[in-house]
Amino acid sequence: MIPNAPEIGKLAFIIAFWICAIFLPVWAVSWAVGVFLPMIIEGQNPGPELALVADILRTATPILSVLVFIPLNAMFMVLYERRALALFTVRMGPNRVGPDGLLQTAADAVKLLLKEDITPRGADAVIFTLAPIVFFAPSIIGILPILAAITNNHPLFAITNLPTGIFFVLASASIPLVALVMAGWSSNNKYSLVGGLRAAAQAISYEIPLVLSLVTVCLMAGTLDVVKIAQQQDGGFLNWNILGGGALRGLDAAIATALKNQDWAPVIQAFYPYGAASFVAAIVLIFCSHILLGLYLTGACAEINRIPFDLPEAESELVSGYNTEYSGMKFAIFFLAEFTNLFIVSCIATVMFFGGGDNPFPQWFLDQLPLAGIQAGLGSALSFLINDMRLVDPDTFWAAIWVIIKVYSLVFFAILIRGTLPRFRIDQLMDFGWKRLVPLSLIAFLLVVFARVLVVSHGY
Amino acid sequence: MEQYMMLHDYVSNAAAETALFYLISIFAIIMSVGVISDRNVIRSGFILIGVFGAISGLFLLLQAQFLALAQVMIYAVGITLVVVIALMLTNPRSEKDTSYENEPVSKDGSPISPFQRLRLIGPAFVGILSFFTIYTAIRSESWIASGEQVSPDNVRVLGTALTTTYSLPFEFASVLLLAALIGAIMLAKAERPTPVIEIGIDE
Amino acid sequence: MVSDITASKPLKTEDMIINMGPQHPATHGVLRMVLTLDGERVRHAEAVIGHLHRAQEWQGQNRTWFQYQALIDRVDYLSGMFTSWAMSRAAENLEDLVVPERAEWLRVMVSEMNRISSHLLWLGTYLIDLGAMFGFPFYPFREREKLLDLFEEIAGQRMMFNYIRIGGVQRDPKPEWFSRVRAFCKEFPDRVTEYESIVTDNPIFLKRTKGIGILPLDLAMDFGVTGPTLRASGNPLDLRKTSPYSVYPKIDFQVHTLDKPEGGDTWDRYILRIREMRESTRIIEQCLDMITEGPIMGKKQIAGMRVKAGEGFSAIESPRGILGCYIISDGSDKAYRFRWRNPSFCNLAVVGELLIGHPIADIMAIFGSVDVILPDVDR
Amino acid sequence: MSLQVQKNPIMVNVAYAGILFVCVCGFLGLLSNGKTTDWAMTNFLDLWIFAVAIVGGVVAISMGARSPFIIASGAVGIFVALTATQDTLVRYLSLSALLFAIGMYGMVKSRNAVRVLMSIELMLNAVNINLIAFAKFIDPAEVKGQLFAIFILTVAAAEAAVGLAIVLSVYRNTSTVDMNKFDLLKW
Repeated sequence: MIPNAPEIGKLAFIIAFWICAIFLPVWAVSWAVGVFLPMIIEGQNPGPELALVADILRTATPILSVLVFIPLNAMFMVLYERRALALFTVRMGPNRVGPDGLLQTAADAVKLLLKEDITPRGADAVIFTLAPIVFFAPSIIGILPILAAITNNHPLFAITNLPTGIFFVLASASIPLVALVMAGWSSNNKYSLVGGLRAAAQAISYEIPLVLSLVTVCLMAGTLDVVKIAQQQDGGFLNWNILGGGALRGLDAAIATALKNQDWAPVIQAFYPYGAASFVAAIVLIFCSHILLGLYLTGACAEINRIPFDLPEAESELVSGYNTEYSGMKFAIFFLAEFTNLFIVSCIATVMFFGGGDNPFPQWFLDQLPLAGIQAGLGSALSFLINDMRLVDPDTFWAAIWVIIKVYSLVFFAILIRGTLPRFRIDQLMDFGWKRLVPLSLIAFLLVVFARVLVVSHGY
Repeated sequence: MEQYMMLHDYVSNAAAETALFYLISIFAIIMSVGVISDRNVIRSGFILIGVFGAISGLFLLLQAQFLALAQVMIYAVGITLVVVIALMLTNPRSEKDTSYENEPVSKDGSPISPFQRLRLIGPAFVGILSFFTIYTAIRSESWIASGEQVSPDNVRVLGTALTTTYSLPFEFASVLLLAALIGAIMLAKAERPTPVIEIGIDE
Repeated sequence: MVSDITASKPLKTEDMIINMGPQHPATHGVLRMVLTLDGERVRHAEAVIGHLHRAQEWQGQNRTWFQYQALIDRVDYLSGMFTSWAMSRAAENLEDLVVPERAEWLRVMVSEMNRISSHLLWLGTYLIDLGAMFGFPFYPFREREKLLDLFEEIAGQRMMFNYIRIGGVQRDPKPEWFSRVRAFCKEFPDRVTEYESIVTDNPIFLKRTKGIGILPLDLAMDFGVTGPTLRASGNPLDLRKTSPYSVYPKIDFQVHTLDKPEGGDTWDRYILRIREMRESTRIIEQCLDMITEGPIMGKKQIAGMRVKAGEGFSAIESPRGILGCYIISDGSDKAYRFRWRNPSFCNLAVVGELLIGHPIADIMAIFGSVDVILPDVDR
Repeated sequence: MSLQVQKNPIMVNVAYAGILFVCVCGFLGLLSNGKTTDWAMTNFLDLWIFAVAIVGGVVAISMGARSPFIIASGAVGIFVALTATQDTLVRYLSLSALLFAIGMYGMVKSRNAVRVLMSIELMLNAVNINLIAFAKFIDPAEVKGQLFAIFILTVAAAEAAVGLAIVLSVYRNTSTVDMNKFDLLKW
């Protein structure tokens, strides 16, 4: 019997409540703006102007849904983190506002918005004001290519499907660093300055393993396009990049063939053409992709300044680092951006390593289950919603469900890390980054380059 | 991808593109003037990041997506480093001495003689002259624009070119970077600590 | 230290003078440190104290004995039993008063419990200093909470006990209390093992603490450092053994010390406190076995209580080191002169030396490991 | 400080402007000498724009306006006036030329070595605009201009690294980043 089962139950309740509270509005907004309004507009024999309006509405859907999503999500993540940490550290956590603390962060947000906005004397007011914006804007922009990937390339979100996908995300992820230096320098506070400089040093060091790990995954996949990367991994966990970037695709196909009582040896031969060398290469690929995931998570933790890499805002040394002098709305923006970044980082990991919106069950396993009948029944029952109102797109719906599960599990993992580890010291952090992670990422890169040609995997 | 192409059509719409171009370029010009004339070198570093952001916006307009992103990635980090080093090298106490580098004022406060003034106008003359020269060169050539469109997926074209036709310069570039890296490390490395003779304080 | 200061400076950078505190979140109250930094390294550190000065000694001269007994816990609010014990012993030495044996047993027991609770709080806050911000620190607080409940049961207060009085102890606990203490002692070593399993071999923790803030023995002796901080540097000075008082001679316990020629680092100070907690548990268990029946108070507790004229001194081993109390009485109901020898004050003095050459991040690792209580410093 | 600037006679400045204008025109004449392009001979609009801008700038300086203002408004004005009637490629090229000129101005003028480095970065980026504009308008099939831009980015990165290292080591020896004080070959 788990000793703190009631606490876990309450946490689960909070998660369920808030996920509904986040995604129902997002869903409603995207449907209303992207489907319903254009449908009405186009239903009345529109001229070219009205058609253009409808097009613009459709085009604006992703950004609108992101704008609805981000504040709600940050509210949830703060509460999630606080309650989960309380669970790890034998405390209660926020439990007063609303039923069982459900609305705590909403109240906090209102409080922050009403607080006085202070610009310290001697601060460079323009840069001081710009810093939170520069910190926050890239998170909105950077999430866009991921949107297409996690909604299974739904037509409404397909506009965000850029050919440079992951590169776009990485580029926008490198901008917040500037904001941190700006905030640190313009605050006219020595602690802030040191925090800003630390942020610069740390982000530059950890960007290398981060980018190298993702580049290696792109190398496995043979494309930068996140949608393509996500689609490659369809068909169960054996195809996911975490298992060698498709190194086990042959196994998947062989099992499917064997289940159909056919000869599976040629399938194996087709996927692993070099015999034993291919199998060794497949094992190397699986090993490397695990290392890559570790490198990515470490680098990402450092990029978004979470414990054990939260040196730029180390509370016991630098008071609060770069955001010491911030209050009110500006601080709220910093806070919002931090949690949004955590979400984005988990999203990228989901898409790049865990198959995006793919369900973990292999196709041959699903074929054993009597799902087709259920699907057909549900499809005809909900036909009005699906086909006429276009309220639900079944593929996107299931993709979203799986993405939510994966992403928030990764967030939970990040919280667990935060709840366990002490903080590095800055020189140890640099050592760790440059002497361990960078060589490791280079080695993984080389191994993947060589191992990949021996196995027929995603990139082919 | 279809919708991307649609948006692409919107942006390529001549009027929209012109408007965007002027918006971005005027922003870039003002920002770059800010870079060279702001008294605080750190702030001008931050402004420089704005310039580069604007320039990468222009790259996006020119459908060079990869380069726009590379620009952001390299310069966001690179210029921040410049700023940080400027921060290290700026002595707050002596900042006042250098802050008047933009003002045409003689040291003792007397009116500036025409010759001194000419010296101060010198840089402006160089700037104007260089613009004029280049502009003249541009206008004295008739450009034949190709009617084709750039394919939106030109990352592949770039990658192919870099690894086939241009692989030698690519390798040279990497050698150059390595050399620069080593050189920079050698230059910036701390000198070997000179032995300090401890005198005076005894335990 | 000289070599640290004069180490070659490759880039001529400006030294930065920074005020750490008194409102800094990690200075344990209201310490202010004036740091001269070269980059992130400390070149000079000076502790500015006195922000919490409450004139405790002067108050002792202007309150009656009875009133002052209630105030004395505030000198070191984390180990109130020890301060009141030191004062009581000083007065008892002055009067040659014999304390009933059961009271002595109880004193040893509650003060060892208090030592555990103080160390537990130190452990939690120390981990917070190291940046384990929300994770582990609350586990020690869980056990500390149980101890505080036990204290509340016998003294009516969770931190300001006023339990040990001149001549004995205030109240005789019920038999159930003893069984609850025994239950705690039974479960507590497992809990310590639990902390150790998370902390002691944690690679980041080891990186942050091993070889940091090495305190050589002679430096420690020069500055008058006592307590676990001194013992971690190799000197087994523990008044419970070296000049035994109360019923400690009857108890079988061990003074832990780390014999390191170069001096103890912060990790040594951590592990020493962990071992002391286990040792204190052993002491409490022995007390529970050996406690005798009898009276608990050897002096009448009245508002106008007087102590006869003369001088009295007592020194006991508090969680932070040697706690000394010196009293001059003129026979009236107030003391003529009070003087405290506080361990935190002497231990804080050495921190400035330890910090030199360390980066900012280590300030908290070192300062925290010395375990300084600011009210104890300022009095 | 600016009061003293105001005291200067306007006529001196106008004289400077005249000298400058003559120099520029002479230079132009040199450039277009012997060429049969349509521009230098026929289209004097651009020249007038320049003249007006320069004279206006000098007058504004003599009236005591702050120089960044003048440079910014002058640059924007010249840019818009020159390119309003041109086709797109020339617009991009002109912008690149303008940014290059501003970078050149900053490089010549600055005394702070770090700012000189920034100006050089600005100039390199101006060149990149050129190349990418060419890539789009002249060679859209195999965007060679973009390739060259990549190499320029590389060179810029190398330049920044080495330049900063040099500045750092100069600062280490002289405790200053003032370009005017670097005139020693040995220290």
